[in-house]
Amino acid sequence: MKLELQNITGGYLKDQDIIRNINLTVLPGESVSVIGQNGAGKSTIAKVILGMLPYFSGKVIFNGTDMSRKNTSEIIKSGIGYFMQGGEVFPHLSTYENLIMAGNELKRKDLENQVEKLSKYFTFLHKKELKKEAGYLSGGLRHQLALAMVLIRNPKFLILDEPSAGLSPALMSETYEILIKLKQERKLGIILIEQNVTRAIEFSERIVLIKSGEIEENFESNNSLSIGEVSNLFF
Amino acid sequence: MLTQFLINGFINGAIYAMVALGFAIVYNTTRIFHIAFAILYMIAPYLVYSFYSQAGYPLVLSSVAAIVCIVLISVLIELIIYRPLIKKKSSLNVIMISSIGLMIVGINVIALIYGNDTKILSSSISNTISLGNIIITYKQFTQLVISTLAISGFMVFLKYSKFGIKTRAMRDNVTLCNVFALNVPKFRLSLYALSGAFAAIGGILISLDVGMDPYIGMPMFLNAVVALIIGGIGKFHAPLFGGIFIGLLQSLVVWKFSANWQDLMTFSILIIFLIFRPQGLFGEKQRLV
Amino acid sequence: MVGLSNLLSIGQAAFYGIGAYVTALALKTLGLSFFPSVILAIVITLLFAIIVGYISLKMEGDYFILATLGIQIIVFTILNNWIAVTMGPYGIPGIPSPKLFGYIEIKGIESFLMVSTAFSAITIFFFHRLIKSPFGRDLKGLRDDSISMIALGKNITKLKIQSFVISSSFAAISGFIYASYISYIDPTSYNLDESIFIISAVLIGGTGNIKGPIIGAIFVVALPELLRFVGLPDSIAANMRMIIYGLTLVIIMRYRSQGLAGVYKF
Amino acid sequence: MARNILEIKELYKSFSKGKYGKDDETYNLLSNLNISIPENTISALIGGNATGKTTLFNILSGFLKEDSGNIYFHNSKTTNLSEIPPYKREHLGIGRLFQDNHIFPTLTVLENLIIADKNVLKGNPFEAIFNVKRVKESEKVLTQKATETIAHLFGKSHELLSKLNDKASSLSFGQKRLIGLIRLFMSDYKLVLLDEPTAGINPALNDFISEIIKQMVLENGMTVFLIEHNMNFVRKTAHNCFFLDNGKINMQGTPSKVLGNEFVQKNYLGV
Repeated sequence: MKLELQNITGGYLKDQDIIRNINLTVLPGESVSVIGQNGAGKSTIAKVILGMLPYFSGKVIFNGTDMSRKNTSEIIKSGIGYFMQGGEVFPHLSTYENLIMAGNELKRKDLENQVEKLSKYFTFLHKKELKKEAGYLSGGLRHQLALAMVLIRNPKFLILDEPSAGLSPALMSETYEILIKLKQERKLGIILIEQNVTRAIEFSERIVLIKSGEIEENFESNNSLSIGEVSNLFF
Repeated sequence: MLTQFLINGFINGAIYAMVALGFAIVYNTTRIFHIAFAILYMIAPYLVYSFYSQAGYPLVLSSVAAIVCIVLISVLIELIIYRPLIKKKSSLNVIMISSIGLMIVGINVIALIYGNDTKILSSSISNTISLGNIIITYKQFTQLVISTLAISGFMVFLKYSKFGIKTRAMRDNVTLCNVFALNVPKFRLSLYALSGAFAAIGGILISLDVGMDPYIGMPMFLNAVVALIIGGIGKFHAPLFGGIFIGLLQSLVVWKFSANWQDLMTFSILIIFLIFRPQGLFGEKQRLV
Repeated sequence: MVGLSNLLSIGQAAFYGIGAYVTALALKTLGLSFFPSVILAIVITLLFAIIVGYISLKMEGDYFILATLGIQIIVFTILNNWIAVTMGPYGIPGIPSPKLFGYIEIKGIESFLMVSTAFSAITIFFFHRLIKSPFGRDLKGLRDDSISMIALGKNITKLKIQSFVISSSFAAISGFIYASYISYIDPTSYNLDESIFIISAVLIGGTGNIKGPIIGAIFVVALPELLRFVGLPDSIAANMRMIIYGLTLVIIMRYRSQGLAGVYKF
Repeated sequence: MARNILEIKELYKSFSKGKYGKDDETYNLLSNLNISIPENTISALIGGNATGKTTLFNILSGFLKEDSGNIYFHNSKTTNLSEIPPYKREHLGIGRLFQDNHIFPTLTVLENLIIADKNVLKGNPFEAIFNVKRVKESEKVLTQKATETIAHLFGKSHELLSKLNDKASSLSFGQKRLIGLIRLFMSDYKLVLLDEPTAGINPALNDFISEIIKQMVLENGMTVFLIEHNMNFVRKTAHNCFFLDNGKINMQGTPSKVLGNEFVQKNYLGV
């Protein structure tokens, strides 16, 4: 499904818009990485799409429908999965309860099916960890749980806000292996917000560089810009 | 003698625990300092009084009807008072002050309708059950059974039902609930309904024994809040221990000194907890910032 | 003060009560005259406020409100039950009128009107000065952003305690006037309802300036007269009045959370 | 050779990663960090996201407590900051600009500038009642100082001067940040900590802010220690550059040397 941002200006308060004039189209099955400095407005774009922050002009169109007047839960129900920065889970719920909560409209049977399917990507779903309170999981597992929770709803489009931030390099690679596999097998449209430029380039077909709330560059990743060139954009 | 006091204290504590749980259902999930909860507790017995003593319906039926009414009022408070404020992004303080205003209105409306004097539901002296030299009245027995049933029923529900999982998820992280497509405003209504039911049951149970006046809500509310703080905010089993703790403590004060000093003890304990262990007996340390 | 420092204390009546009881005891039991009793009332309330301040001001938000609430109830319980000193629920009757400079007896409505007007004038003047002064600025700053205040080198604990203590000592003075005027006090005038009543008056008027609380007080005082004027019987009027206060509070929070004349929104 | 005004020695700070108070894992954000800031210079601290830059500033300001290590502040005498409560560090001459807008919205612009003063009341609120004249005098002096500072920094016709009595909340985002900067000129600071002075400001103003910061050092004798993500800005402004990585300073030197280093670039971009 296609996601379109048309000329979005938005942020917390009216006179303090964090992002300005954002135009971005993500085609079905396409993956776009959003990179940029800390505080440039990357996460704001995600929150605006999801109706968690207001925008003052422009339109968000998903799958042909205007999402402007919808609240977060309706937007999520229309098939967008959102991985929140930091890999948030419900710490006092058990791992399995977290999954139930994530797919709270699913019937028990369907939920079990989904968990079964996901255990192909997430090995920990086979284990006994499911009864453990999520707050007690190790950082890496908690992160994977958060990702599994997003996927259990079987979304058609993913918005991933720094899915590997704060992970050790090994876990980071593991997370990306899962994501790449998912992308190939499920043909999802993806917006990936990522600090790590190399990962962003490896993962996505297209890169968008945000600077001070505006799109500075929008380029194909396969024409292989050298690290030097990208760092020139940054520095 | 001491055992008798402790038993009385335990039964009172069970009711505190139940009322505290009712408050915790709202406070833990929404962080609203829902003072109007006090009038829900107070109005319930008056409704029973109207249905039972005035209109002559059976006590059980009257109580059920009263509980239903209170549940409705509780939901309406959320719909009419709190929700518009939340939409306006008012601070929690503003919401609390509105709640105080509502409480003032509630108390005085009841005082206007029913008068300031104490009303009693039944004046008959209750039969008693004796176990050795411990005496429990039927009313106390009813209080104990119903509050225990209500509390344990809720605990089971909280642990095993989807509703329970959602409630605990709301306590943990409301934003994340949104992200998983929970209709938060709608879900809050059911939390208020449940909370109202607990308040109503508590109010009716206590009034069986000692009757009612328009001002009973606040002291009970305060006991419930203290129970919650002592147990630990954010934990659903906490008010249970907090409530029984206060109940027992108060009975000891009555035994050693007199009932007049109960509040002094309760609130000194509150302040001691606030100073030395604000997270309560079972709470986790809250991170600043 | 509530508004300036954003400290919503539900314990104001406790200070008011302590002021009144100290006055009563000073005038009646100790037989002191005007100035010594005022000073005694203020000093004792002040000491109490400092202790309470140290305990409660370390807490934030709901915890602070709860702590002041707890102290309110503790004070009430003591006033109500320490029969040897306070005569418990019976109250202290026959408090003698204070004597100014040893011979002018302040008695009767006129002279009390004068005294309380004088006190109100002084209070208003005092607060006006304070709000306009750098101290008032500091309190506003504290309200807006306490982290910045620390970064600017301000001792915020001290500031909070200062403001808390000052407002409490004014409560003590009001207690003094009330006790010596009515010449009878009992604990019910100093219970939680009274504290909530004071808070509502402040919030209805609005906070952050001197105008707000005055307008709040006028509203609170004028309303019963208005109801009498409309012709409601006294038995209903008392409750009616409270219902109107409550509703006003709800409505003001919805549409104008800074109060009728105040500056700060909560 | 300029002496050092600030010396950070073997500083450690770890956080528990169990976000919810469950201390299952801790990780060392700062481990064995050493920095010396020479007096009368501009030093920039750079490093990737969440490498602990703001944490370090918060430790220096006293809002966070270090696990171990020492921070020495050399003014007329040497002070070990660990023992000093946050508000007293300002009295020693350490100023701070926060990353987000920490401004007092309900105060006027002028009040926002003069609030830092502590001499008027000397901590006694009753001064304002009983010593009206003296208070008024010193307020006048402060007002004048504020006006002069703005005029000196931005010119006599800057629009802030006409907005002195407006509520600070009415200012634009960029203007609010400027207020934070101007406020640092109002006290006699020796060391100022600037957390991303250009964040959220119209890029066209960057050069201007760079000039203001240089002025702090050249005219007011301050030492500047700043965090910055805008590398161009660092190049133009700073004398020294410190690259924070893995909890310690991995490279230091002139901005062109540090920023030109391939290792730094790769690490910063997360290669």
